[in-house]
Parts: sequence; structure tokens; C-alpha cells
Amino acid sequence: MSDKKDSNIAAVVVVVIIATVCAAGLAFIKDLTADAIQAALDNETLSAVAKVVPKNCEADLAKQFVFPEGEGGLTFYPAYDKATGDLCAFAVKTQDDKGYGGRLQLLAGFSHLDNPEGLVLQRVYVLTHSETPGLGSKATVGQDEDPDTWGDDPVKVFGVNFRMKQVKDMSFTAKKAAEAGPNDVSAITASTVTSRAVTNAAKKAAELVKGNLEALKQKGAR
Amino acid sequence: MSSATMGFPKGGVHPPEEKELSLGAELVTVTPPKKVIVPVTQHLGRPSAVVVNRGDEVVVGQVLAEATGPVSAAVHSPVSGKVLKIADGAVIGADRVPVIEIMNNGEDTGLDAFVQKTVSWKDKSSFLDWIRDAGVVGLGGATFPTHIKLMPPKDATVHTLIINGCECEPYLTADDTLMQWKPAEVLAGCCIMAGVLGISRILIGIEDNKPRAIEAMTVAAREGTYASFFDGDVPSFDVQVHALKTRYPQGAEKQLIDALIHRKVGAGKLPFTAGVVVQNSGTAYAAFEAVAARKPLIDRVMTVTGKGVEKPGNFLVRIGTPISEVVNAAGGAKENLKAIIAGGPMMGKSVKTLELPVVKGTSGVLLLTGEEIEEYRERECIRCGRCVEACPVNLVPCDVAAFAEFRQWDRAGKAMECVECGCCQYVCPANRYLVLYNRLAKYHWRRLQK
Amino acid sequence: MSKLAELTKGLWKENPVFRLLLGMCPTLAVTTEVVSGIGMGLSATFVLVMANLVVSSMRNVIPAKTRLPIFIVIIATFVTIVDLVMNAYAHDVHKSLGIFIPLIVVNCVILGRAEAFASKRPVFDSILDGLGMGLGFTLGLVALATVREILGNGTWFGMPVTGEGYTPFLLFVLPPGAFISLGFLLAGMNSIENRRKAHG
Amino acid sequence: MSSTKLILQSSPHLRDDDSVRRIMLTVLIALAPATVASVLMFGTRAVVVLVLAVLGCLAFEAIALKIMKKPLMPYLTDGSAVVTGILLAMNLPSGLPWWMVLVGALVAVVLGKQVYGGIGSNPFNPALVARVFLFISFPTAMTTWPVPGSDLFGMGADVATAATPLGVLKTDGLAALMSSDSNLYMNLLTGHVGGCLGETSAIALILGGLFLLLRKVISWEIPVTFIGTVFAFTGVFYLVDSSTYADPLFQILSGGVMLGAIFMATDMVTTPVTRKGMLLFGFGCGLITGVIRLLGSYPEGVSFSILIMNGFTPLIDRYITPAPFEDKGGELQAP
Repeated sequence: MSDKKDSNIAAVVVVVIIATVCAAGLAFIKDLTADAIQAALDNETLSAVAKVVPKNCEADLAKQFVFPEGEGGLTFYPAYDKATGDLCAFAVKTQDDKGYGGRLQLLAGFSHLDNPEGLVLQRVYVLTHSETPGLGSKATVGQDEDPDTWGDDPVKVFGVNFRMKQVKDMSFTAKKAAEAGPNDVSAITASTVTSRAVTNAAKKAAELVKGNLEALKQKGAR
Repeated sequence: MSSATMGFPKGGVHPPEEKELSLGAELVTVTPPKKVIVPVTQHLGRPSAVVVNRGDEVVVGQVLAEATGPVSAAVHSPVSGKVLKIADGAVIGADRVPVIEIMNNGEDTGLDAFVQKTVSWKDKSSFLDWIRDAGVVGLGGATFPTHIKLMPPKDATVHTLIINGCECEPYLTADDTLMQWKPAEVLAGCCIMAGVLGISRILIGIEDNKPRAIEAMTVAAREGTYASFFDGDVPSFDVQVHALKTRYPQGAEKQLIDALIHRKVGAGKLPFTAGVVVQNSGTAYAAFEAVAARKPLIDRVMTVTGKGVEKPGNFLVRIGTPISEVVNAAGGAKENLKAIIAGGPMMGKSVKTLELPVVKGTSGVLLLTGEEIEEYRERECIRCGRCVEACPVNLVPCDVAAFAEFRQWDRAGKAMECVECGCCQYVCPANRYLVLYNRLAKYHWRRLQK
Repeated sequence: MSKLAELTKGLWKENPVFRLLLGMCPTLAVTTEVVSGIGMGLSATFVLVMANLVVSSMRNVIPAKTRLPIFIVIIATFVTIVDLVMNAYAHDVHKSLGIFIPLIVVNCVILGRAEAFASKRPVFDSILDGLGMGLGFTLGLVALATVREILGNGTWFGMPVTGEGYTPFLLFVLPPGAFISLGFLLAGMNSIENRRKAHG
Repeated sequence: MSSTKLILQSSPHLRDDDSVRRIMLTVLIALAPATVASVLMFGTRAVVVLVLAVLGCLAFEAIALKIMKKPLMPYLTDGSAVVTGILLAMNLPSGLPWWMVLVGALVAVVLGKQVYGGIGSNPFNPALVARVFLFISFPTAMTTWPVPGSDLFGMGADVATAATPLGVLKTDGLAALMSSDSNLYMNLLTGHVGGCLGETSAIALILGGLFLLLRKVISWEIPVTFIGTVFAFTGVFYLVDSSTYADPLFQILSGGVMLGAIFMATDMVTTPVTRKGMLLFGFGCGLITGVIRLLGSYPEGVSFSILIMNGFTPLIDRYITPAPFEDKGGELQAP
């Protein structure tokens, strides 16, 4: 009886010791890698932001903010001119929940912040999506490549629709490629729903920026 | 006779009837052959015991082998002559069973003892013994001893005797012929059996493709001609002749009960549970002869037909006559003979020679040509469900076959309900050996239950 | 069994993917491209070797009653290490493997080897076993990923290998494609194995 | 007696004259009107798809049989591969590239049928397995529908394309659908709408279905419950909100309901063998189709619904068996 008890106690002791040693080791490793992980995450965001703002701009993650504040606000990443250090663009993390596979998240970059009329949509970059591979997922085609290699066919590269567009001109309606006017978005073949989701997400960001430009500029100022 | 045609509700098939081949010809009596081969056991139940010795002189009707218990039947000598030998011989469906060979002296000594007399109803209590002593068994093919079926268990209330005149197997016309030629005798046999059972209601089911038999039986029933065979205080019988839809297996016992009185007798249950006794029309005739002439079962009517025989017809044949003799009486076999089937084409057995004796259960022999039969090669089941539609006892034959094919015997218990009527296999577009699989499944299931 | 056989048995004879059918969850999930397959395979190999090493060296102290929780703690520790290190220094691979790195903890190859092998055998044998099994696992993943990446994406290691006119079979990068490819690879393995047996 | 060998076999000795081959031929005849309709609507492209699918199925069947060391006869000549080929073609858009049709044939015969052991053993409808395989692999090509009647004798890829009525309904809503075609119902009946080869003329399909019913190759249970359930399910939605949901008549005439209910969901091998089971099967197909169409993200769900119910067939067959042959309880009364 006492033997059994002893062995039980011994078992518990061994488990506790091993767990403690493991926990200590992990704590050490976590400490060791924490900075590197943060750097990697920042780097990821930075490189995504860099894609949607003009080449001469650079984001400062320390200045990111949510606007409007509270639930439902969008995250803004202000970017600054590399040479002068002035605020030159916003990258906005926006989303639409009516994609084919639900939520679709993207970064939209806006430049020419002088006045709402001159506002330019630099381009969009899809961050996360669950669209049908081969259909809706075509919204991401070419987005990791240099936009200069895209050509100008919105049917081949969906991103062309949102590249360097005057926000005031854009109608933000997705139509079939054959029916789309110059200011419309030419939908991906057989993926109207996805095209609409991307368009709506971009539209949401564009309207927010356009309507609140001064307030945003103030928040983003260094 | 009811005007609406009745039938069993579900399943069944309607193969080409081919009955006209053998119908219409006269009932020919086949001369007893020089040598008869009488299998010792010709019924379903305990084997009979031989009571003669080699070299014995026997007369017609003499007991050759006697019953060895209640579920057993005696066998009588069909000819007079000398017992040549008692040895193993081939019969339909078996290669080596005990048979008695008798050299016929051609005199038919003892036959004249069996003279038909008027039956006194006062002897009613002896009817059952006479039927048993005559070795009467079910002549439809099942060969179950008739007297057992006339002895319901104590707790059963029997109210109806059903007479099976369906003869649902294609080709066969033996019962049809008998009912056409001897309707009064058949009816008298029915009355005798009803008397034994102590009931008055007799339902006779005949498929509607036998209008002449229906007509003859209906007239005989209406005019009461059978009464002339009796004297004494004969009770009145309620005899009804029903035309049934021509659909195989209308003559299967449980389908017949279902068609006539709408009772389904479940698997493993006897007709007694539905209050009925079912007897074949040929059996009724044999019972009549057993009681009226005290004649044992030494001959029977059988059909020899098919396109492989010259003159198809029906024949009154002594038990033990080699089939070849009967075929000779029918003009002999044709050159292009492709198969010999003992019994009907749906449940009969194919045999490889004509040199086999006619037994009590031999309702017919088919000599078929390539026009009528071919060898089928089995294919994969395509799950068309036709077997399910055709099965009269609500089985899923393709499933049983699959269990058998993959040796999952423990799942194949339902096969026990199978009556091996062959409907499933008949309709199967993949030519599956469904009946064979069912038999296998039954065998293994029984083995597992032990 | 020789030391060499201890190492090589995991590659073919007892290949965890194709012969033992262990660790199916990551096998099917991460093999959409060869790079992820290798990432997952090597991570699992590292965890396998380390877990086998630790379990084997402590096999005389670990009480039988609590061995499974202890194995899990040890394995989880190494998995977390892999997860952190990978997140820090191989962020892209980490991103593409996603949830499947933490799920190495419940990969039955690892627990299976700890239980069936390392807890009964000497340290060095256990390391060889872990290494062999891990490499076999990697090999299996690479084989499956090769089929899926080429057919489903037209690339191998991210490099285009099919011509311009090729329309990739998207199905193969989707879950059903994983099952179908695995099925055919298994059939192929069994066929080769049967032929080998038949020839002696 | 003749000297030729006599046949020795177990009973029964008669067979009716139906055979697997005859059943397949009947199905082919029943498919003829729809096949002709598809050629009339889509011209040479339809012919190419049909021919490639059939030849592909035959060729891959032969290769698979060789690999599995089975005899070519009677498997190749029983017509099952031809039926699979035609049904596959019926499930493809007419503009599909030739090699995708062949891939479909390969998948149908090898992945859909032969890996399970060949005819009779496949749990899923081979043609539908191939259709879904292609649909998931090549979503763009499989959802590019040439406009019926246009460019009948062309072969190029530049034919005009249009969405199917169901596609329009899903992406653009009911109003857009109704305004897109003033003669919608007539066109659905005659087949003058975009879609797969066999998703066009409802009349041609129903004709074939009646023929199959007449020849007792199929029974009414599956088609009627399938179509009826789709009608009832979509009808309820229509009654609740007729401005969003299309009417049930449109639902049963459009897309693959007719083709699926008459030719795909009645495939003997992959559906229950009992009548009751068939009722359940048809109901399940109709329900899943309705749910996918109205509540799911795909415009059409017939193929998926049939495949899903194929998966349930063994279960249905296991639990729905014919009632045992016995009186249903109660004391037996003398009649």
C-alpha cells in the first residue's frame, strides 16, 4: 500500500520536475526569439505597406492608428517621404465580409493627400482571403510582383483596376470585363462576387480617406 | 368461381408459358418397362427402411420399404416380378442413393386388387391411415408426406383446405391435364382430405392460363359430381374454384395462401398458423385413389415436353420407370437436345442422362434445345434492384449474394427465408447465380447457428 | 538490427507516411508545395530526434503511469521551440505552415516512436530511429508535395516546370487532391512491394 | 440423344432476355434526344466533346482492364463505358478544351470506376466524379458557357459566352435574371440557354426519361421525388420572398435538375435498390440541391447533391430493407 503511494508521489514529482525544466527552457527560448519575431512581423507589415505606397515613401509602424477609433475603425499606416520625411501616403487595412468565402482583407494605399479631389488610389494588396482557388483567388495574381510588369489588361491582372486611380473618378462598381467602362472595375471571369468584395473594401477605405482627409493628416503627422 | 382474378401481391415473374407444347395431347399410359428402379426414399423426411430381399418375388403394391417414423413414407412395388438387387444407384439430384431394382414379369400380379369402390363416409376415421399406408406424398415436387400435413398440431385451428392447382412452372401441364380429365376424382380427394381435417371449406386455386381446367373443376364443383363416389352421411362442402393471375411462383405454398386468403405466413412458420392446409391437386387425386381403391402410390401423371422431344405430352407412368422409356413413349429425343431438366424450368434440376427413374416427385421432364436454354456467364451485379422487385418473399437477393461472395455468412441470415423460386435469377440482367448464393448462405448460416 | 538498418528502415520499409500511415494530418495538409513539405518534414525530424533522445535517456526515470503526459510535455516543448525559432528566422515558411507547426505535438509519428521505440531502447539507437523516421517522413511529404505541386500548380520548389500552355489541376492543391495523390502513391508503393515479394 | 455436351446448371434454367448490355443500350437511346438537342444548340463543339468523351472512356476502360488483367470482353462491349462517356459529355460545357475532356474521361473511368473494381462496384457516379474533378480543377473553363446557337460550325475559342440563368440569379439577383431574357421559360424548355450539353432542353430530357420509365430501366421514385423536393423547397422560399427567390418552376427547369434527376441520380449502381430507399435518395438529392442553390455560394448543386447521396446509398440500403414476409402483427382471423 505504502509502496503504491510512494510510486504515485514519485510519478507526480517526476512530472513536475520535467514540466518545470521544460517551462524554464521555453521561457529562455521565447526571450531569445521575441525580438526577432517582432522584427519579422513588423517586416511583414512594412513590406506589405511598401507595396501600396509610392516608392519614395516608407511606413513608420510606430505611427499606426485606428480611425475612426473603436469598433469598426480601420487601421491606418502613415508613410513618409524618404527624403523629406513629410507624410506622403496612407496604407489602410480594410475588409469586406461578402467575399465568396467570407471575409477578405486588403491594404489599400492612397497618395496625393493635398486635397480630397486629387486623392489617388495607389493600388491594393490582398492580405487574407478564402476565395475559391483558381477563380476568386485570381484577385491576388501578380500582387507580389512589381506593378510595372503587370501590363494594362485588367482581365489578366485584377490589380490593374485599382492602380493609380483618381479616387474622384472611380465608380467602384464591378462589371463584367466586356461591359466595364474606363472607371469601372473589370470583374474577374466567373468571379463577380470576389471582384465586388475587393471593390467594396477599397471603396470603404477610399471614402473614409476622402471624407476625413484633414483629420487623418493631423493624426498621421510626425 | 370468383370473377376478379386474384394473385399474390408482390414480386414474381412471368416467363414464357410454353404450356401449349404438351397440352391437348391425350393422357398416354406408358407400358411398364422390363426393369424398374425404385429409390428407397422418395420423400422429404426420415429415410424409409427396405423390407424385401434380393431375389424376392414381389407383386404390384407390395411394400418395398416402410416408413421409419411419423415424417416418413412407405414405397410400394410398381410392378410384379423379382427383386434383382438392392444397391446404390443414381437418381435425379443424387448420384448414389439406395435403390431397388425389380425385373418386371409383365403380369402385373396384384394390380386387380385395387378396384375403385364407393367410399363409405363411415370409414372416415381410417382415411388418414389409408393415405399414409399408400405412401402418398406431395406430388407438386416437394414430396412431403401428405398424412403429416393432414395432422395439424393440437393448438392450431384449421378452417380451410387450399388445393394448389396453379402449376405455375412454365412447360408443365401434368396437374392441368389431371384436373381436366379427372375433375370429380380430384374433388373427391379434396373432400376426403377436408374430411380428415374435419373442415368443410375448400379453396382451389388455378392460374388463369388453364381455362379448361378451371372450367372442368368449376363444373364438377357446381354439379357435385364428386358426391357419387361417396355414400353414407356425407357432409356438404363449400368448394370454391378461384382463377388466379398467371404469375410465377403462384403455386408456392405461401404465395398461394397470400393470394387466396390474404395471410402472409412468415419465414419458418407453417400454413397451420394461418389456419390452412395446402395440398397439390395431384396429391388430392392420389389421396382419392388411396381411399377409394386402397391403391398405393405406384404411378403418377408427368409431363414430357420441350422442343427437344418429338411428341410432347402427358403420361401416366409407373414409379421407377426410367425417364428414357417415357421419352420413347413421347417419340424420343431430338438430335439438337441441349439440356434435360427434371421438373420445371424454374426449380427443376438439370441432369446429364435419361437413364434415371421416375419418382413420386417427378412432375415432368423437359428436353430443351438451344432455342430454349443457354449457358449463362455470370457478371458483376449492377445493383439494378430487379431481384428486389421480383422476390416474392421480400428479400434483397443481391445483398445476400454479395454477403455470400465475400463470405460474410453472419450477415446473410435473411437467406433462410428464401424459397429458391428463382425469380431473382430469372430477371437478373447480369446473370448472377443468385439462387446458388442463397443456398450457400443458407448452408453456412445453419452451420454458424450450431 | 544493425545501426544502419535502424537508420534506413524509416526510409522505405517502415516509412511513416506510406507504410505506417502515421501523421496523416500534416501529410495531407501541408503538401501543397514542396518547400512547405520540407519545412514540415525537417521540423518534425528535429522534434523526433530530440524527443527520442530525451525520452530514451530518461527511460529509466520516467514512471510507466505518467509516461504519456511526460512524452507530450517533452514533445510540446520541442515543438514550441521549433515554432518560435521558425517564426523568428524563417518567417515565410512559418506562415505557410501555419497551424500545422503547433500540431506537430499530436503527430502520431512522434508520440508513436517515443512510445514504441525510444522508451525501450538505448539513446544512440533512438537518435538513429528518430532521424530515419523523420527523414522518411520528410521523404514522404516531398514525394506527395512533388506530385501535388507539379500537377496542381505547374511548379516544383516554386520553379515553373511545365510549359506555358499548361492549365494546372487546381484540385491537386485542394484537400481532395491530397487524398487522391496519396491513394495513388500508396497503390504504387504496394505494387512495387508486391512485385519485390513475388520475386523473392 | 445427341452427342453434344448437355448443359448442367443450377436452377432456374430460364432467364428473361434483359442484360446489362441491353439496359445500357436503352439508356443510350433515351439519351438520344438530349444529345441531338445539344448538337443543335452548340454545333460542332458539342460533337467534339461527345466524341472525345466516348472514345476517351472506351480507351481508358480498355487500358484499365489491361492493367487489372481483366478480359476486354464483355466489359468493353457492354456499353457501360459509352454511357459514362455520353453522360460525362452531357455534364461538360461545349467550349471545354479537348484535353480536359480526355482528362474527364480518364477520371471517370479510372478514378470513378475501375479503382473500385469496375462495373457495379463504384460507390459514386463516374461521370459526376469526373465533372466535379474538372469543375474544381479548372473552374474557369468549366464555367465558361458558349451561347447556344452562336457560331455553330466554329471551332475556335472566340465564341461568345454567357452566364447560365442560375449564374445570373446567383451573382446579379432575380431582377437581372428576369430582365435578361423575355422568353425565359420557353427557352428553358427548348434548351436555348447556356449550360452544359445536357443541361439545356428540358423537353428532350423528359422525353428520354419517359422512355426509360416505359422500358422499366428506371422507376419513377427518384426523378419524381428529386424534382418534387426541389420544387417544394424552392417554392417555400418563393412564397416567403418572391422578390429575392426565383419561382420553383424556373428552379426545376434550369440547370442540371432534369439531367440529374432523370439520368444521373437513377444510375443503378450508385443508388439504393429498394423503392423506399429510392424515395429517400431522391428526397435527399432535391433537398441538398435546394440548399446549395438558395443558401450556398455555388449557383448549382445538382452534381454535389447526387454525389453526397451516393455516399449515403450503402447506409440507406442497410437500414431500409423490404418488410419481412409475414403478417403485420395482430391475431390471425379466419377469413
